[in-house]
Amino acid sequence: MHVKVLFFGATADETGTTESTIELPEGTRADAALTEILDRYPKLTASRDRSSLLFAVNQEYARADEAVNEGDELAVFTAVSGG
Amino acid sequence: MHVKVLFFGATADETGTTESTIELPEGTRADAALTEILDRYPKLTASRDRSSLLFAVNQEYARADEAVNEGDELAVFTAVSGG
Amino acid sequence: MRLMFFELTTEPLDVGAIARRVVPEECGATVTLDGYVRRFTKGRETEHLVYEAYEPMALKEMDRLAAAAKEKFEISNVSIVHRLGKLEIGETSVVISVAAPHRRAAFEACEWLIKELKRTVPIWKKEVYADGEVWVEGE
Amino acid sequence: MRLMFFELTTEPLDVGAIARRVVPEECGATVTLDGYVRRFTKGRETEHLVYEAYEPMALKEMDRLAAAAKEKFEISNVSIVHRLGKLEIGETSVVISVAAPHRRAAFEACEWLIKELKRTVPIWKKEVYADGEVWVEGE
Repeated sequence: MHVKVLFFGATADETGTTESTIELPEGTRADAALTEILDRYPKLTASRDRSSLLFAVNQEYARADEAVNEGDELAVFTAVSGG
Repeated sequence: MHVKVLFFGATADETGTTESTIELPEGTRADAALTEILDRYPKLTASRDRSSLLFAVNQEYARADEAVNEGDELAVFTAVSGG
Repeated sequence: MRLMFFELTTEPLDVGAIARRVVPEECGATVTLDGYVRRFTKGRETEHLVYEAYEPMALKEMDRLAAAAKEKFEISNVSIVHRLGKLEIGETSVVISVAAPHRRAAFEACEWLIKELKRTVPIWKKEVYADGEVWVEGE
Repeated sequence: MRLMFFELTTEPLDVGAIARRVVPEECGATVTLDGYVRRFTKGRETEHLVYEAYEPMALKEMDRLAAAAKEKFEISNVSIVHRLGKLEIGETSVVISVAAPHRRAAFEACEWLIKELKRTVPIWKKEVYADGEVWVEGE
């Protein structure tokens, strides 16, 4: 299946893109989807721990075991700094 | 000695004046000055206790034993309701 | 930059401009309390309000409160403006704006200042109804 | 009257107008948090800031936070506006305004909302210095 992956701010700079489409095996869970994204973009964890990245599926913070489906909108970003 | 007495809002309505000059014996303390004012304007305590009135000498809340001097500016008013 | 502003005015209040005045370069947040005229008080409909102040004493009290707030809380600047005269429903009667390096102190100081203003600053509110009017006595 | 306002905008923010929007007839007070661009962060001089958001998710999160605040606190209305794009020193970046029948709840809810906004709403700040720039990572 194919999903869209969005990057913002620091993660957009590090991946060199704000939006990418990737292929994942059917039945992939959020945690495994993030692993796949981090494998593809090693700069994201070059200078920070994976645990400091935030991961959203369809515009909501994702639980690790959440199902990811065809056409979903994923997003990987650093701890927010608005305000 | 002579002092000026100011009234505001409800106390101005009740006394029918916003400013009055009264004579007090030399050495009068704040508490006695207020007694004198209330004797002169009985409407001020017609529908409320004396303790609910506030009393200022020279634009500061007065202590009961505070000295009052010639030319001082006294003020009698109800609990404030700004905001 | 002046650190404290106190004002009594019969002109309409611009909340944003008042908040902006207290912003120093080292601060990141301003907390502003904006009080305004309610249409209903205890179920009775207000036509308009009139505020009156013992002006010189009110300004002294506001100054004293702001100085006390600076002692109690880690804040930089304070602005307190109260409107006087006739106010229509929905108009702003009081604005208290506090700037601080950390927002916790700004929230605490702003809340303390409005509580104390309502307790000690000599300003009175007259509520005018369709069929009468009353000077409100504080608690 | 709409009860909740959430907005992301590249236009300058008018704090007073934002506070005014959340005023219902039964409420007597609004508490407003106004955050703005500091010149100095940890001693380093900022030239300007750039804010970026994951816009649809940020609006959803703001909506979720306001709904949670209405559950937790006795408040009537909430307005949350965050500016995006380039901001000069001293410009307002965020305004959170809360109206409530009793001011205590407005203070509590406003403070809770800014804390949660800084923790969960997907907006990022880039600090631009004379000699470089950095995306700020939250805590």
